[in-house]
Amino acid sequence: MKEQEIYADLSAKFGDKIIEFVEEETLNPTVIVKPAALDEICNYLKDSEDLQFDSLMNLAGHDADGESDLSVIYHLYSTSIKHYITLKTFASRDTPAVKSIAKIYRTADWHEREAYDLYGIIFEGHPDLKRILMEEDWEGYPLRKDYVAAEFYRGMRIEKVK
Amino acid sequence: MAEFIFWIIWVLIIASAALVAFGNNLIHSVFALMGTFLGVAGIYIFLNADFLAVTQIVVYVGGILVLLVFGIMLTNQITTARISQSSVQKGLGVLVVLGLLTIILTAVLPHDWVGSITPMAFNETVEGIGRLLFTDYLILFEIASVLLLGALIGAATLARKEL
Amino acid sequence: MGRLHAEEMVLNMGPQHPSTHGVLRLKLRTDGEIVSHIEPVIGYLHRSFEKHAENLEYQMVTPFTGRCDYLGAMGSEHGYAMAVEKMMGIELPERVEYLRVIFAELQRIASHLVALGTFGLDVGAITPFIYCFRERELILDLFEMASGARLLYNYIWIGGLAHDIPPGFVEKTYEFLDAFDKHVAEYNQILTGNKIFIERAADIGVMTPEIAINYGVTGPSLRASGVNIDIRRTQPYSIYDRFDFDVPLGEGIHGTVGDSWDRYYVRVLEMKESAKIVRQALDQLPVEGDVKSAIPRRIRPPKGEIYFRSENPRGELGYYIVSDGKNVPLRLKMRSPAFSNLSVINEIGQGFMISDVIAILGSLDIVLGEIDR
Amino acid sequence: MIQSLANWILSFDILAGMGNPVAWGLSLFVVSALIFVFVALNAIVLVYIERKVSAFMQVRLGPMRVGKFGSLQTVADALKLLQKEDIIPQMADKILFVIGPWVILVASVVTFAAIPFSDTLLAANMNIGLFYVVSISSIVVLGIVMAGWASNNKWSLYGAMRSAAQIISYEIPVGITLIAVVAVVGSLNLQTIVIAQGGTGNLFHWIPIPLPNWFVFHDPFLFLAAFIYLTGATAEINRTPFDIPESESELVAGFMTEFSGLRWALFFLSEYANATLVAFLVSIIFLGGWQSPFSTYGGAQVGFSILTLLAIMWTVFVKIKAKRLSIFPVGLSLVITLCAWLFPGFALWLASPGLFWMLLKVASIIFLLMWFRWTFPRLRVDQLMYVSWKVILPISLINLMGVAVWMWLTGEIQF
Repeated sequence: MKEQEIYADLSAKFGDKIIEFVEEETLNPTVIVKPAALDEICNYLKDSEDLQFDSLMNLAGHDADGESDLSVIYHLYSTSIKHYITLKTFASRDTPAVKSIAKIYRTADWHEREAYDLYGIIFEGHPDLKRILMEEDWEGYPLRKDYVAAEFYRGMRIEKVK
Repeated sequence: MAEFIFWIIWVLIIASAALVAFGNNLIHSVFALMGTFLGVAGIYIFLNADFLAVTQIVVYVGGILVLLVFGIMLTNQITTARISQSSVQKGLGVLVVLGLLTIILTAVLPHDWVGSITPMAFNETVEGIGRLLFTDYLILFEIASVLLLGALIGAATLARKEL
Repeated sequence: MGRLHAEEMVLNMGPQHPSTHGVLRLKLRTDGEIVSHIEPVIGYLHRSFEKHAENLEYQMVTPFTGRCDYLGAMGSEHGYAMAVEKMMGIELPERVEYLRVIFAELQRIASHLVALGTFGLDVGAITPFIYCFRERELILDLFEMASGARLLYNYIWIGGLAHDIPPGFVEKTYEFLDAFDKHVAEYNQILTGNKIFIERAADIGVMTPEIAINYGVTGPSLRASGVNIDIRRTQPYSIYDRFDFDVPLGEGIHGTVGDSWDRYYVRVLEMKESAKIVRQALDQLPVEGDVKSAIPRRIRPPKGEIYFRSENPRGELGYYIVSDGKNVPLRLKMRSPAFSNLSVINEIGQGFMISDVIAILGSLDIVLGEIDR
Repeated sequence: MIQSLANWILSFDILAGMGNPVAWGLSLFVVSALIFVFVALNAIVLVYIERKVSAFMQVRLGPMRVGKFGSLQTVADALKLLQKEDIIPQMADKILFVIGPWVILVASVVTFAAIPFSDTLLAANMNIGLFYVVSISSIVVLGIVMAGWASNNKWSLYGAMRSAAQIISYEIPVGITLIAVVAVVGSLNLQTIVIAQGGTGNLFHWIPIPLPNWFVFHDPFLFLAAFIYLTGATAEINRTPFDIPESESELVAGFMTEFSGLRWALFFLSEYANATLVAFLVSIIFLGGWQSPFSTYGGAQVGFSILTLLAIMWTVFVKIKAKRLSIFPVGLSLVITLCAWLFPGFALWLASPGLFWMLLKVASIIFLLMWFRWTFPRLRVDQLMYVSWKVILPISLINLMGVAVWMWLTGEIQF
């Protein structure tokens, strides 16, 4: 199915939980959705006979400029129908809450932990949301554009990145 | 020379037995028991019972002691290395030991030991034991072998391919 | 007969352990020798690849990609270069495409050789490991001829290659390919068909297709479960649509489809297919062509974002790149195959013994460098 | 050997004054020291050989730097181990940690007292020799459990438990296999067992192929028993494919994980002592011990002719492979064979030294063990138990009965 049709299908089903559809030349065709509705949308995408998106290829957090909202990008793929869709959702910088899809796509389990680790995005309903790549007691979320590393970590000086 | 070795064995038996009885680390006690068993095997050799000595090692050290070690390690939480024991009812124990000692001494002391020793030539015991087992004690031997076969089959049944 | 349940014990396998393939820690909850829960603890090798990438120009990121998957550096560089090229719309000379395919496939063979060898090592066979490394050495020699380096190449640049191949390279590659089939037969003799090896690997860690897809397992591990997905086939990139090759799938010859033995054997077969591709690419390799002609003077992809995936030796290697039109990426996420492949171990490893967990881990073929990035 | 040494000491006029007990004690000490030196040197040589054998099997060179062809490498390694810091983990049970390796070493060294190296070279001619060896080697289990427990490390404990279970399981089929041989000889004395295998006879008594009277050729059941014994013994000494207690890819190093330096070297020493012991037992019990395969007139000449043939084949091989002609081995063996045919007595004298044949057989068995180690993967612990209890044990029991029936058929025993 083409991405445009998937968008039409989704917006017919979920109404205002789907915000818009973005399709530019240098961009993967992306459906922008509301963070609170993510789990139901993914459930539908996975279970629907026409869509069968059974595989989450990638989940990435993103911070555009250090001021505006954080975003999470989901790249979905169907191994049976072999079509793609990209979902994107925005979460406010201060209380970044997104519904977890770790129970729908087990891939998301670790990827959400990684996004939490590096961006501080809280995935609601994640079974075990804790840091994965950084140390458990690390301060701050390193991939945020406004991140400033602490002076010391456990008595070791942290070298500054330019 | 032989006497010297005999005294070494004697000290080994007494010392390790004391460690078994008075040591307050259960695992140490079990391993100390090995010294006692080996010492007793040595005494058997001095009694010209070579077959019995080796059997003592294979049964008591290789079998029963390993079983004891397994038992202790598996019944207790293996993550805690120290398991201590302490003697209880010491008074009663002393009483029993004294009683035993009296009985043994009354049996041993009246005898004139040194004069009665006549060195005995070393005879091979294996063949005699084998002959006896297959003639006079054949029925007992067969019963024991059936028992052991049963134990073997039982062990083999327990060793499943899928755990 | 009822199972006896002893008290569960937590066993820390790693971070310093001979069979975790790097600094990985597995927290095992064991009941006797049976493992009831596996929790991988990763991050010991985290080198902030993504943070680095956000501070470096596009062409400066290439060496870092190789350092992530250090056993498949050519594949990583290839994927990254293609992602940026697609953003910028660069058309490559034919010769570059062919050479890239040759290097990527040779790298696949080299990486699978390490996978097979270490898997053998994990189940106690030491000699196959050395045999595998003998052939890997030959491939590394070829890489050294071309790029000057044996492990981390920085050879595939955005828009081309660092240098053209030196004279004699093609002949040496042909030589390697001619000898290679015989070597694969040797591995089959010493390891694949070995009764003990089959006992150790068959029916161990069975991964059903549903579990594999749901956990995002990709590459040979996924195909061993019988799922016919190879990005070179399903979504051909570069010039893979020109070659004739098979996609080997797990068949469960000695056990269930998707067991450790299948994951092993799919790699053996894949090496043969890769050798086939290299041979075809060498046959068709255009003689003329400047490998540097398409390298752009300034690498500034237009504003936008891309998710580009390619088939690395370990599975789907995806680059998610966001550009704001500057010469530094705004965001670069590497979707590393082993990251997802490792996460499945708790699902497929439960109820097996400690030795089996090691066999399963070996059959998943992880590289900690790309898991932790 | 102890008594003859004592007698020899006392035969000197100057020394006769020390008296019998002292001379006897001195001889005892010397013989014990000789055995220990043998075990230690043996380990050093075997480690070198093992490295070289593994290297050649794996298309590499192995140690090459220290000494000619790296021959002093293990000596250097031993010196290094001696100098290492003596580490006892803080939470370890210090007493058992120290005693453990020694128990294992002593148990494996003491067994050599009963091993006949040749017709005269034998520390103690025990009439229960075989039983003695089996029983003493069962002490090793305790040492391993001791070491594994004392380390206070989960991996060590796993290794120790696996090892104990494994050794005990394999002791039973191994013991039953040995009983089959004892039934044929009617003695537990290792020297008697070797002497019973002298001379030549037919294969399996009836098939007219002249072979030495070794027990491996005695009957089909003992032929099978030899393989069962080798398998079981490999498991008992924890070598690949049964090296589960110290499987380095699973348990790091099993019960040896926490050990280092000299104490670790002791484990190594006893490991190779055990491997050698198994090789000795296989050659004594099944391959005729120090008996020469060519101990008869005619046999010796045939043997030397075979040697010449081998030498010629070797020369051709070298010529083809290395493209150079080495004439020396062919020449030497040709001369010896010629002498052998001309002077039969000389041939018999040359073919009979027991120590040579004994060590040759032992070396072949050890090579076989190394071959196993460097080609096979490792079994899993439950598969190992399965093999012991469900496969080897029933076969060895049937084997024992088969030997008895065979002897009744061939008339070796009557009822």
